[in-house]
Amino acid sequence: MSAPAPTAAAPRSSAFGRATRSGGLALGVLIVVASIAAAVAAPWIAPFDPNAQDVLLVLSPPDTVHPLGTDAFGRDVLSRILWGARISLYVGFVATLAGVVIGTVIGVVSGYYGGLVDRLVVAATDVLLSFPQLIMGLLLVAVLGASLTNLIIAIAVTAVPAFIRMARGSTMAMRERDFVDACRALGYSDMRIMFLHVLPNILDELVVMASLWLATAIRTESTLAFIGLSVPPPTSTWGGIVREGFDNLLDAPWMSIFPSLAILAVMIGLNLIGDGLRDATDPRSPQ
Amino acid sequence: MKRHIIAATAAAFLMGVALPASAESVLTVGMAAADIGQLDPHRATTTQDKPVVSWMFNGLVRFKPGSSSLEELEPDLAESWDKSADGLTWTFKLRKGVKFHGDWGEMTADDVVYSLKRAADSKTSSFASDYAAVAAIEAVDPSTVKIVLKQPIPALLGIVANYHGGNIVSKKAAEAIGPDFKTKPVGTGPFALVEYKSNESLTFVANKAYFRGAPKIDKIVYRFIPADASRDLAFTSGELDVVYGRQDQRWVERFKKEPNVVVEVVQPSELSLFHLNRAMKPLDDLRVRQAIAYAVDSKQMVAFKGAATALPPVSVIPTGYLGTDEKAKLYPFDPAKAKALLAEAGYPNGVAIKVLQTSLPTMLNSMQILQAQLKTVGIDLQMEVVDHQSWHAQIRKDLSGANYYSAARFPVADVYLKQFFHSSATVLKPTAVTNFSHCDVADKEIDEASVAVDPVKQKELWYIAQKKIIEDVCAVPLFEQLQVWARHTNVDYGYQFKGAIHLGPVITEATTKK
Amino acid sequence: MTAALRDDFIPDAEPPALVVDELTTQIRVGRTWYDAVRGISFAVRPRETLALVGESGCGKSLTALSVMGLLPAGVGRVSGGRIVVDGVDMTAADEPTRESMRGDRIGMIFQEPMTSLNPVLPIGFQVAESLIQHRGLSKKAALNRARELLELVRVPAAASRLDAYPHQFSGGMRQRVMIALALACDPKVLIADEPTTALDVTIQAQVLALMADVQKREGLALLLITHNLGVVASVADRVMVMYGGDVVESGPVRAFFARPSHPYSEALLAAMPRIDGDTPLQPIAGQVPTLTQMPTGCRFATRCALRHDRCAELPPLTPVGDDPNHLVRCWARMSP
Amino acid sequence: MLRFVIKRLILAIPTLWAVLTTVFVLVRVVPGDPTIAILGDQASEGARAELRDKLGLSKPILAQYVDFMSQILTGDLGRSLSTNRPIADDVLAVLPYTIELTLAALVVGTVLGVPLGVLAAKNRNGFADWFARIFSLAGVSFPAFVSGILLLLVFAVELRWFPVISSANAADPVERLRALVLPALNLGLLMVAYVTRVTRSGMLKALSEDYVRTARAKGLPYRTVVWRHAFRNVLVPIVTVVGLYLGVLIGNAVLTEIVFNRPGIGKLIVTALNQRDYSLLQGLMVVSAFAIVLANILTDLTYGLVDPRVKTQ
Repeated sequence: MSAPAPTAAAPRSSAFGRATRSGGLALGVLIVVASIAAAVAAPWIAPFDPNAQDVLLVLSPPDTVHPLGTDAFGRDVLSRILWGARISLYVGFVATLAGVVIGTVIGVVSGYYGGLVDRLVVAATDVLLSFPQLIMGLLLVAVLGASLTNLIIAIAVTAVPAFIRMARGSTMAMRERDFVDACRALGYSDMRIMFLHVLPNILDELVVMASLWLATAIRTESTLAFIGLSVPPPTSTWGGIVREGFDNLLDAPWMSIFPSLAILAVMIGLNLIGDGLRDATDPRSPQ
Repeated sequence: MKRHIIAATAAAFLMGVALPASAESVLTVGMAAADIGQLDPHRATTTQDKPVVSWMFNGLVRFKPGSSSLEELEPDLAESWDKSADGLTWTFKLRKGVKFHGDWGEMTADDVVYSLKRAADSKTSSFASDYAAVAAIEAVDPSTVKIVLKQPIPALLGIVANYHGGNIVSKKAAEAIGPDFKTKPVGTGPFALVEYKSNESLTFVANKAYFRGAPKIDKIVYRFIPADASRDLAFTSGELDVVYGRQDQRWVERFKKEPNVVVEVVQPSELSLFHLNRAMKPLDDLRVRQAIAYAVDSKQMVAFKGAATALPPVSVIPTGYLGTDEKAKLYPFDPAKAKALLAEAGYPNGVAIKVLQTSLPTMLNSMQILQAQLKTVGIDLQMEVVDHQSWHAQIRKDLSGANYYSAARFPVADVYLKQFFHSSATVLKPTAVTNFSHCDVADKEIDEASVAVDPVKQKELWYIAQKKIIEDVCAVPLFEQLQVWARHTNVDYGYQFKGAIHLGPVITEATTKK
Repeated sequence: MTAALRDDFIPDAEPPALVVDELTTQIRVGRTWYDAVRGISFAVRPRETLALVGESGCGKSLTALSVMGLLPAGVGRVSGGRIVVDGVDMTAADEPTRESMRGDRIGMIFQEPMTSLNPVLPIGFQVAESLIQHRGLSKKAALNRARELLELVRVPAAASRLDAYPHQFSGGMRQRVMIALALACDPKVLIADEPTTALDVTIQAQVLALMADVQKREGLALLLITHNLGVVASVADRVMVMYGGDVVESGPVRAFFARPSHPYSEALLAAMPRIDGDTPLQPIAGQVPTLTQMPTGCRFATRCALRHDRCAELPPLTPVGDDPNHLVRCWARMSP
Repeated sequence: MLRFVIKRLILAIPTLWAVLTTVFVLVRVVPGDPTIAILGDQASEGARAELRDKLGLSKPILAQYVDFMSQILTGDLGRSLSTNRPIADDVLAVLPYTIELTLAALVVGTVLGVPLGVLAAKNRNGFADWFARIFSLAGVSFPAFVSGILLLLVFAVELRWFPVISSANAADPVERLRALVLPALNLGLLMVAYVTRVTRSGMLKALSEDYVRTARAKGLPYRTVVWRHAFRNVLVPIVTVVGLYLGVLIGNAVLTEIVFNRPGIGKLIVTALNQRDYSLLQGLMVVSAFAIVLANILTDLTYGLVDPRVKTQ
């Protein structure tokens, strides 16, 4: 139902109330946009040089000068989180995008053609899924080393099978529908049918899943940092800060906790977006 | 093997259930490692291997418990010894009635000969090069062993001490058990290994027949706890009696504040060196190497690490080794000079050095400090971070522009110099060990010193070697770190714990837990 | 004065099993509540069938859900009026009381037999469930009774199919199961919301006949919701036409078909296919306005050929001719 | 059913083979070899070359592959390069720990996630909904190594309810169970968010279904409607997620195993890789991949139990 401006004046509710009732999506967008803005503006809003070490300030607890404390090198944690957002969000977005594009293309082709191609794709997906992500990450660091690109690869590789499965399933369902037959009858090429007709129909679902996967990707970065797959120093990432903080967790818990909270905030934002998009595309939900 | 595990598990089960905890004295030790490296004493080189080897084995002589000094060697399996006037023939009188663990019988000269020959063979030992000067090892009679040298060596007693190759194994056991000896070592020490659980623990029981008397501790559980925080928590909660400490000021301070805890910071120190690859651009230029030496502020490094556990370096060999010479002056911290040298070398706008770096957090952390220091003079240390084994492999293939390496060695200058700065140890050679810098400026002095009979002359040669290496900047010493261990006050090692040649406390027959 | 009170169609009347009095049901759109059912009133006596007729969106299903107390929370609410089932005022009752009424004294059959049964529970249990709930029967006794009920609605081999799942049944069979389910506790009132719409025509007739049969046997008051005037003609005693939440016409079936009086009723009849099939079908022009755009007066005005100025004001229900039981809500058709 | 399982196992053989081959190739592409781990860093290059010969690592890679595959085909996982112990022994020693941790974490994840999801769905956009969603996300936002230490700090060190060293008293069943609580909680947190999400959206969908209205029309209390009618229908997606996580948890158990000092397949894999113990690593990967295959089969069998429409032929 489309709702024009209601005639009865709605009571002004609190921002939270408004957001929770109908604006989960808006709140989610707000959080994510704010994070991106913080990342972009890091050079101007970060109070300190994120890499400036100070031996006198090693592991100093949060105070007015360093609101989130300092790390084992006396670096300002807030500045490192702000700068780290750039890498962490970038890694998350690029890895998810790569996973979505590769996974979807393979999934759609596999689901559309079926047959031998499909079997091979399914088998390859099974093999990929048989490698636990951390083990895969470990192997990648060992084979390729720890770098931004390899971090992205390690995360994207886990997203690919998930998107293959989804796109393949939806395409197979779509293939049975009349309009695909109609397209064939009109003599459209397979390419055209797949990417101009089938793909747009599964796009809703893809976008929802991608938003949730992005949240996972941002979190995964910290896990991979633990096994040594991160961005070489001194560049900071959220996962890297959490990992460095782990070594001093009992002396300086703020180092791990603040970046974890940043990850939590973005995850909440992305999940709200995911839920909001799902609700928007789900005809059952009220409004 | 399977039967062994089942039996051991059953035994553990019975012990756990049948015996109330108070009935036996169990010492639990926490170690910062995922697993044991090697239990074979002739292969054991890692920090986690050495302490346990010292609990299981004896040498002909031993480092006094709690000491890491060669000056304080005392009789162990040998009761006495003589050396010929030329210093080439040594005769050891063995203690009688010493029993190996289990049913492997009495220790005799045969075992000693077998063990030392085993230690001298690179197929069975990682320390074969230490015995290069040994011409013959013979059993004169069941309680007498004779060692003949080709040439004098700096510290013969050192290579027959309870350290590395000097540990005496049971010949019968080693021959009978074969390749499995590495997980079922048999020695004469106060404790015998009964169980090894991968990634988890080693369990030792007291050797009641130990020749110095039955140990007062009944059992030792040596736990592998790689995560610092959980190891610390296990110690705080009382689940560990003794714990490997972090080489870190804050760690020491935190545990010193806890009640009933004793923190001990002991020798030997590990020296962190930044080896500069003299065969690769831009460090093939002495001026650039010197610039790095001037740019390093080791005082600040020590400040970051904390004065309680870190020391400024004195040379390219760790403090306190036989032959370490503090007269060989290191470069002072002088960033202006560093910049000037860089400009002179043709890099007025700075220079980038690509280095391979392990992802191990502690080493990565030290590199971050160095990276920031070098950056202030315009040297951009670009790290390619790889996993630890890849790093080990790749630095040995001469792929890194410079290399951060931290090590403690047998406390004689000879070993450190030969492994890190002698051209024969240069990477890529068949004789390669850990000379990453392609250093070759002091070969002559190192070789001469190792066969010098006169100790004064020997020390003089080592001094010159260190001076040359420093001047040529094969490596820049960064800082030294001491070993840190903590115990609850109810544990008494039975001696003053001041030095740990085995990198950890030796648990002896005298060690008690109340 | 309410329609219910004036409605004494059956002279020797038993008291009505269901009384709905001035019921107003609202639906929330955005943050505003809109009237979707406006003050409707009716009563159904035992053995009587009242048909509620209208296009989708006219408020007939909402009326049924209001009676059942099953309006989706937060989206729909009863904002005025009274609903009395078998003497119990449902609007004043608390939720536990309403729960105890539902499935016991008032049952409901839904439109979609394919989705109205739980796919993961066995048929027998689904029928037996309300007996366990309301009658406190043991599971075994309830299943035994469920078998009888399934036999009553002529599910073949009922005993062996108690353990079957809905997906093993055809649509018609499922609707029989739904009827058995609704009848399990011998309710006084049965609401059937488009019970046959989703079924094949041949099955429709069977199911309708079954319902009528059961109704007479059990003495049920039946509120039949349908858009199908053919069904109304064949089974209903009285009919009530709804449009935009208002009752626009009500009366005995015979009188209604003889003299449909509201322009909307006429249009409905004209749109109905006939067996004789001479007259061409006439679809109703325009669409039901959305809830947010309802005219304030007569809600049919936007689509009505007889529209004039007074239609901006809601006309009252007035008798058609001199029949006190046949009422219409139209300025144009009001008796002078 | 047995036929189904056997068929699935046979179908899994190519997958296992591909996993094995991939691991075989990968670990040989990886720089480094077991010699540093075995000989230490003071051994000369020559000694290491000798050891490589002895371990057969200087043979052509194809020959090594043939050796390896023929050994696997005889059902022998071989011996560890660094300890020389039979790999099967090492695996059997840690497998019970892995199984108990994984299953316990699944239980934790399900027991926490499902009620949270149901609660959230019942109170859509209400306080409970927000609490459930944020709480469950907090569980995954903190990496396992951080959350693990925080759990230990509170429950093991401050409150002393549980031991820090999870494997210390493994012989005593009660102690062993007690020691399992925190690790299971920590690992289970990983899946709570996802289970909550799937349960919530499944419940939202189910609660709007016609059969729920039917159930309410029967006069069933809302609780019964929610759990018996709506929730039963959400079991299929929940089982899917739980099954999926069976595999995920086996791999992600590593961090929990490290922090809580538990032995396990994951930790052993990491050690094997760190020591370049090729044979141990390969053996463990076979076991791990096989476990994931089994988990998938188990999931499919469970579908048949929770959804009468699914028949496991």
